Amino acid sequence: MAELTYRAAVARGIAQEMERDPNVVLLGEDVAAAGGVFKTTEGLLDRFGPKRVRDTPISEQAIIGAAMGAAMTGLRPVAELMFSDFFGVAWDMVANQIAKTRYMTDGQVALPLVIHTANGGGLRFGAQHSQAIENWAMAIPGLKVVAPSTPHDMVGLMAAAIRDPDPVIVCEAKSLLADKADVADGEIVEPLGKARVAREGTDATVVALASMVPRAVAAAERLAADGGPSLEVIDLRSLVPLDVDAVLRSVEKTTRLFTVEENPRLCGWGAEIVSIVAEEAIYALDGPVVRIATPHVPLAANPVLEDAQMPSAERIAATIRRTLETTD
Amino acid sequence: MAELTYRAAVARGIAQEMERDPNVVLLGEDVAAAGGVFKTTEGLLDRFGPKRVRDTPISEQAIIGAAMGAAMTGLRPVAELMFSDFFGVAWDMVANQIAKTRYMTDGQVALPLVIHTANGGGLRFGAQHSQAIENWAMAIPGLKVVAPSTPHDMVGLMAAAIRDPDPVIVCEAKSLLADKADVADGEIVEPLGKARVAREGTDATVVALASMVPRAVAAAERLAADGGPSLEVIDLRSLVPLDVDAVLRSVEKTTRLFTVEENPRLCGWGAEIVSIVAEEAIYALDGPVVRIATPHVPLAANPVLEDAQMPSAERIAATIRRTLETTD
Amino acid sequence: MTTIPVVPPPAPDGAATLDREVGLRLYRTMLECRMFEQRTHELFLAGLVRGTTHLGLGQEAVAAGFAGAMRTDDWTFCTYRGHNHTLARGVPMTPVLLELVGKQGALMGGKGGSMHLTSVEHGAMGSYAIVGAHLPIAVGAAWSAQYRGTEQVAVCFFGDGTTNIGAFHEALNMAAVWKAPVVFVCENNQYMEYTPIRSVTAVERPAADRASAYGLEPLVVDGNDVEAVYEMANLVIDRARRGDGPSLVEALTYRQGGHSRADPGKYRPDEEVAAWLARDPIPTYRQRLLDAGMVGAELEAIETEVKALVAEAERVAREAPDPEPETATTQLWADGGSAWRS
Amino acid sequence: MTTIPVVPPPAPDGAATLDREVGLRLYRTMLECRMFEQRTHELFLAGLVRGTTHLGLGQEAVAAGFAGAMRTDDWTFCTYRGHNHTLARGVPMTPVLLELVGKQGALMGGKGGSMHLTSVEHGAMGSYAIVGAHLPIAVGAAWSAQYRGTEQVAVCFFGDGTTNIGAFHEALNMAAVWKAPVVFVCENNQYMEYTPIRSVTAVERPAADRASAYGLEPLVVDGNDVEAVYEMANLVIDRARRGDGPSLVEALTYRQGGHSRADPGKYRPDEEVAAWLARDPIPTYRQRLLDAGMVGAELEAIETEVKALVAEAERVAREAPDPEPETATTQLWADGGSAWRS
Ligand SMILES: Cc1ncc(C[n+]2csc(CCOP(=O)(O)OP(=O)(O)O)c2C)c(N)n1
Ligand SMILES: Cc1ncc(C[n+]2csc(CCOP(=O)(O)OP(=O)(O)O)c2C)c(N)n1
Ligand SMILES: [Mg+2]
Ligand SMILES: [Mg+2]
Repeated sequence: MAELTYRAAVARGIAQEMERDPNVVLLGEDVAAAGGVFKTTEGLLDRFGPKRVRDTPISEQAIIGAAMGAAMTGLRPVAELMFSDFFGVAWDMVANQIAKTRYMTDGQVALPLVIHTANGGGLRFGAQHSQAIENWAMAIPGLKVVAPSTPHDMVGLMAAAIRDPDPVIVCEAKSLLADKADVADGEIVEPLGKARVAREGTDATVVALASMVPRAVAAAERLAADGGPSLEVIDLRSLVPLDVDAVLRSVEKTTRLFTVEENPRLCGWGAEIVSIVAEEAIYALDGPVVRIATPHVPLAANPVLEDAQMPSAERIAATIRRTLETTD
Repeated sequence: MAELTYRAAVARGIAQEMERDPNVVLLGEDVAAAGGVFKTTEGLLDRFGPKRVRDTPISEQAIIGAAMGAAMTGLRPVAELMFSDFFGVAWDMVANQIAKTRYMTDGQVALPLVIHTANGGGLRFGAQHSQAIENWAMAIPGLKVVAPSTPHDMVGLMAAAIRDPDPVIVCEAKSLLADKADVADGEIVEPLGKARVAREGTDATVVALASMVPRAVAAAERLAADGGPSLEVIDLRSLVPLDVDAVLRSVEKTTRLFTVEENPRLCGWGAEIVSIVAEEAIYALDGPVVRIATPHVPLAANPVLEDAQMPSAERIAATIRRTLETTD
Repeated sequence: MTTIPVVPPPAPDGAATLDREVGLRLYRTMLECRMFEQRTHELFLAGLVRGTTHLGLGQEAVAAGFAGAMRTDDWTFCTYRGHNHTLARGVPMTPVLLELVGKQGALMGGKGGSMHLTSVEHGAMGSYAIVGAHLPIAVGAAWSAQYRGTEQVAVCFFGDGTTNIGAFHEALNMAAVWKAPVVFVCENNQYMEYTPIRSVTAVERPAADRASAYGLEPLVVDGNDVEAVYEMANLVIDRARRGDGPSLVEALTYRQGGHSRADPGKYRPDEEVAAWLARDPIPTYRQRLLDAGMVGAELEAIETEVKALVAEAERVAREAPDPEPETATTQLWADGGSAWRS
Repeated sequence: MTTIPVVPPPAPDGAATLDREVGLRLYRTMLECRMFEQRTHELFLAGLVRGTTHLGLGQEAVAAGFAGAMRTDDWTFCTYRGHNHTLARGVPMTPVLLELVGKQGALMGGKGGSMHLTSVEHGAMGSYAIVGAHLPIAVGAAWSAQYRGTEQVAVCFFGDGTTNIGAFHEALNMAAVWKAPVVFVCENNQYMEYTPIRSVTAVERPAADRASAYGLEPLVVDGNDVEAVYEMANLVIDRARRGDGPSLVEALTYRQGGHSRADPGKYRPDEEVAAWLARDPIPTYRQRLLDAGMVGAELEAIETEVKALVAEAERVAREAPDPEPETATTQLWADGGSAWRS
C-alpha cells in the first residue's frame, strides 16, 4: 500500500506490463528523456532503455501509424498522444486504419495496441488543448475506450488495455493528474467493461466518467449533507465495452437518471446511455432524464469562463435537486 | 420545373451561388477538369473558369486549411472532400481550427465556408469509403451540419450553406446521387435548421436523415399498405442547427419515437434526439424508444453483407411493427 | 542513377540478362497479374465482379520485380490498386477472385473487397485505400523487425499522387531517423485519379526530388523494365536488411486503363497512351527472353498454365454461394464478435 | 546564402548599417517584446498570469525583422509562442496582457488565452496551438490575396519541430504549385519541447534542407541579427508581392528559457545556453546602434518609453475585473450566440 498520484499511476501501469512482456514498447513525443510533458512516463526510459522507450518527431500520423504496423507484426506498442485534441491530426490512423483493419481482413490482422492520451479540461489550456474526446472514440466501431477516475483504476485499466488483444484508447483526465490515493502494491489488473458504484444511493442514478466522477460524488455528498435526495453514482470506467447492466440495475432501483459528461453536449456518451435506457428500461423511469454536460461550445482559456463551462459539483447538485423537486 | 438528379443538384446549388457572389470559389481533388469523381461539380470549370474552380493535389489538410485561410480573408470557399471518410486526414482543420477559431478570437475571425462531401454507404466501397460521419461533425461545437435527402433540398441547403456566415458541412448521400426528382426553376434557398415532415402519420414518429428518409417513408408506406401503424416521418435535413420543436411536436402527437440512422449505433445523432425527448417530453412517450441504425461495425464491401448492415425499409418496418405490437 | 525521360524511354531492348530461372519467374508473375486482371475486368463488365476495382494493368513489372527480390517473410504494404502486389506474393487467385465477386471462400470473407486485399500468411500485409496511411504503418512493421532482430524488410508501394500528402512526409522522416528497414516504392504512373501529377506537384519527380529532404539519395528506375526493377529491388532490400536504413525508389510506369472500373481514362492524350502501350512490360520482356535464347514453347507453356489458373478461379467463383448475412457482424474483435456491451 | 553554423556564429558585430529610423524601429520593437515578456513571466511567478505561456525570449529579432518589412495590410500567422509576433504587428500591450491575466478588456475576451492571440485589425491573423495547422491556413490567405489582386502577403512563423509534421509538407507543396504570396519562416530554436531537433530530424537543417522538395531555394539567416533578418524579409516579401511565389526561410535562433512557463529547460547543456545568451539579439544590436553613431540617450529614451508602456498595461491588468461568466457561451456563431437548436 502506497500513496500514488493519478499521474504516476499511468507510468506504473505501463511499467507493470513492460516488466511482464518484452514486446511492450512505448513511443511518443518527449516520452523518453523528458518522461512525458505530463510526467506520466517518468522513469520508464531509465528502467527499460531507449530501445523500448522512444522519443519521436512531431509526427502524430507516424507515431500512431508506426504503432499499428508494430502491433500487426508482433509488438504490443503503447503510443502516447500528448493531448487528446491531437487525434485531429491522426484521426485517419485511429478511426479508419486501426479501428477497421481487423474487421476488413476478417480477423487476419491482430492489433494489440494502446493509445494513451491526456484528455479534458480544467487546466486553462484553451480550446485546442482541453477537449474531452472520449465520445469521438466511442463513435468508431473497432475501438475500445477506457477513462479511469482513480489512481488504482489507472494502473489496472492501463494494464488491462495493454494486455487486451484489441486497440484500446486510454483517456487520462488532465484535471485528475495530481489526485492522490493509496494504491495496493503488486500487480493490478482491472477488467475492461466493468462499471463501479462510486457511491450507493436510492433516489436517482448519476452516471459519470473520469473527471466527472469525483464531482458527481461531491455533489451527492453535498445533497446528502443538507438532507437532499440520495444519489447513486456510477463510474462507467469503460465506454467500450459498456457495462449496460450496471446502469439498468441502478435505474431500476432509483427510477431516475442523470448523466454527467465533460464532453460538449451534442452526441456525448451520455446521449447513448439515455437512448439505451429509453429503449430497455423506459417504464422504470419516473421522470425526465437530464444530461449535465459542458455546453456545446469550445472551452475557454480564462479560468472564470472555463469553470462556468465544465460541470461543477455545485451545478450537478443544483440541477439534480431542481429536477427532482419539480418532477417528483 | 425540370427533372434533376441529386448529383446534379449539388452542382446547381454551387453554381447558383457562384453566379451570385464572385467571392465564392471551389477547390478539391479532380473537381475542375474532371467535374468531380462523383460528377457533383460537373460543368463548373467551364462556367466559372480555372481561377474560381481549382484542382488540388492529394492534400486534404491543405485543401481544408486553404479554405479556412481564404474564408478568414474575404472569400467564401467551397471545399470538396471527395469522401467524408477522409475527414480522418483533415480532422484537425475541421474540428480544432475551423470550428473553434471564431469562438477563440471572440468573434474577430469570420469563417463563411462550406465543406461538401460524399457521405455514407450502399455503393460497395467498403469500410474506408462508406462511412456516415454526420455525427462526427455534430459532436463538434462550431460546425453546422446539413444532410439533404432530395434534389430540391440539395440545391436549397447548399445555397443556404454557402450564404451562411459560419462553417457548414454539407453531407451528400452517395446512395442518393442517382435519385431524380422535379425541381423548380430559378433560385432556391432553404433555411438551415428546419425539419420537414416527409410523411404525416398518427401512431409513431420516425426521425430520419438523408439516405434514411426514403427508406423510412417506404417502410411507412409498406406498413400502411398492410394495415399496420401510421408513421409520421420527419426529415431532419439539418443536425446543427437542430429543429427540436418539429420532433417534439410530432412526438406529442404520436406518443412514440423511433430514429433511423445510417451511422453505426454508438453516439449517433439519434441518441442525441432521444436524450432531448427524454428530457423535454418524456411524459409524452407511451413506450420504448428504439433506434434503428447500422450495427456498430465497419461497413463491408460485399453487397450481401452491406445490405444486411444498413437499415432497409424492410428492417425499419419490421422493427417498428414488432415494437409497437409488443409494447402497446 | 537514371533520370526521368520527358518522353517515355524506348522500350527496353537487348536480350534478357538475368539467370533464366529468375527471368522465367518474373515473366510468370507478370503474366499472372495481367491475365487475372484482364479477366477480372471482363467479369466486371459481365456483372460478376460487383464492387469497385482499380487495375494495375501496365504496372506489373514493378510488382513482379520487387516481389521477386523479397524474402518470403518480408512484408508488402500496398494500395487499393493492389491486385498485382497481392498475387505477386503468392496469394492464390481463387480466394482473391472470390473476394472480388463477393462469394463464400473469399480472402477476407467479403468484408474488405478489392481495395483491401490482405493475406498475412503470404506477407501481403494489406491494401490501404486512404492515400498515404500505409507509409507510416510500414515504418512500424520495419521498426518491429528491427526491434526483434528478424532482418525482415517492409516494402511499401504507393502512387505519385501520394507524395503530396502529409503521411508521406512523416513516414519518410521517421523511417530515416530510425534507420528502419523499409523500402518506399513510388509507382509514378503519371496520374492521380484524373489529374496529371505534374499539374499539382512542385517538383518534376514527385518522389525522387523529395529524397534529399530525408537524407536519402534519389533513385529512379524504369518501372516497365522488370529486370531493371528487380536489380533495383535487390539493391535497396539488401541495404535495408543489412541495417543501412530505408530507401525511396521512384518507378516510372503507366496505368494502361482508367483509375477505377468506371473510368475510361479519356483525359489522357492518345499519343501518350500509345507511347506507353508500345512499352508494355510483358510483350517487351517476352521478346527479350526469346532474344536470350529461351524457347517459345517454354513461354507458351507458362502462358497456358497461367490461363488455366485464371479459368479455375473463375469456375470456383461462378459456383460459389453468397456469404451468410450474419457474418457481417463477426471479426471486429479478437474474440470473433462485435459486441459493444460487456 | 548563409549556411548553418555548427556552433553558434559569433555575435553580430560591426556598426549597424540600416537607415537610422529603421534601426531604431527594429530596436524598439525588440525591446517591446522583451520587456513585455519579461514582465509577463514575473507576473506568472506572482500568480497574476493564470494560463500557460510560451515565451519567445531570445527570438525577438525574427519577429521584429519580419514585422518591420511587412505592409500594414499583410498578414501574420504564428504559433502559441506568439507574443512577439503579435506585439510586433502593433497590437497594444494592454489588451494582450489582459488576455494573459484573464480580465475584462482582454484581446479575445479571455476565450483564447496566451496560445491564441489574434488581432485581425492589425493583421495578426492568429496564434495556432496545434503544430502545423497554420501553414495551410496561411496558404489560403495568400490564395485569397492572389485571387483578389490585393498584393497582400501572408507571413507564417513556426518552429523547427514543425517541419516534421504532415501539414508542413502539404502547405509547402500547394503554395509552390499555386505560386501563392506566402513566406514561411522557420524559427529554428534548436528544440521541440524538450527534445533536440537534431535527434528526430533526418536532415541537418530542418527547413532549409527541405526547400528543394518544393522547388524552392534553401534560405538560412542568422535569426539573432535583426538587420540580417530585416534584409531577408524584404527580399522574400517583395518576391511574394511581385507574384514570384512563396519562400521558405530558416532563421537560426535560440529559446533563452524553457518551452513553456513550467519548464526550466534543464535538458540544455550549459555551454550551449551560455553561447547563445552571449549573442542575445537585443544588447548586441544596441551596441551596433551605438557603434553606428546613435546617442545612448536616444536609446535610453526608447527604453524608458517602453518600460512605461509595460507598467501601464500592468496597472490596467491589476485593476481590471474578471470577465462575466455568461460570456463563456457567446461568439460561437456569427450571430454572437451559440445556440445549437433553431
Ligand atoms: C486521403 C485520400 N484522399 C483522396 C483519396 C481518393 N483517391 C483514391 S486514389 C487517388 C489517386 C491516387 O493517386 P496515386 O497516389 O498516384 O496512385 P494511383 O491511383 O495512380 O495508383 C485518390 C485521389 C483517397 N483515397 N485518400
Ligand atoms: C500536432 C501537435 N503535436 C504536438 C503538440 C505539442 N507541442 C506543442 S509545442 C511543441 C514543440 C514545437 O516545437 P517547434 O515547432 O520547434 O516550436 P517551438 O516550440 O520551438 O517554438 C509540441 C510538440 C502540438 N501542439 N501539436
Ligand atoms: Mg498515380
Ligand atoms: Mg523549436
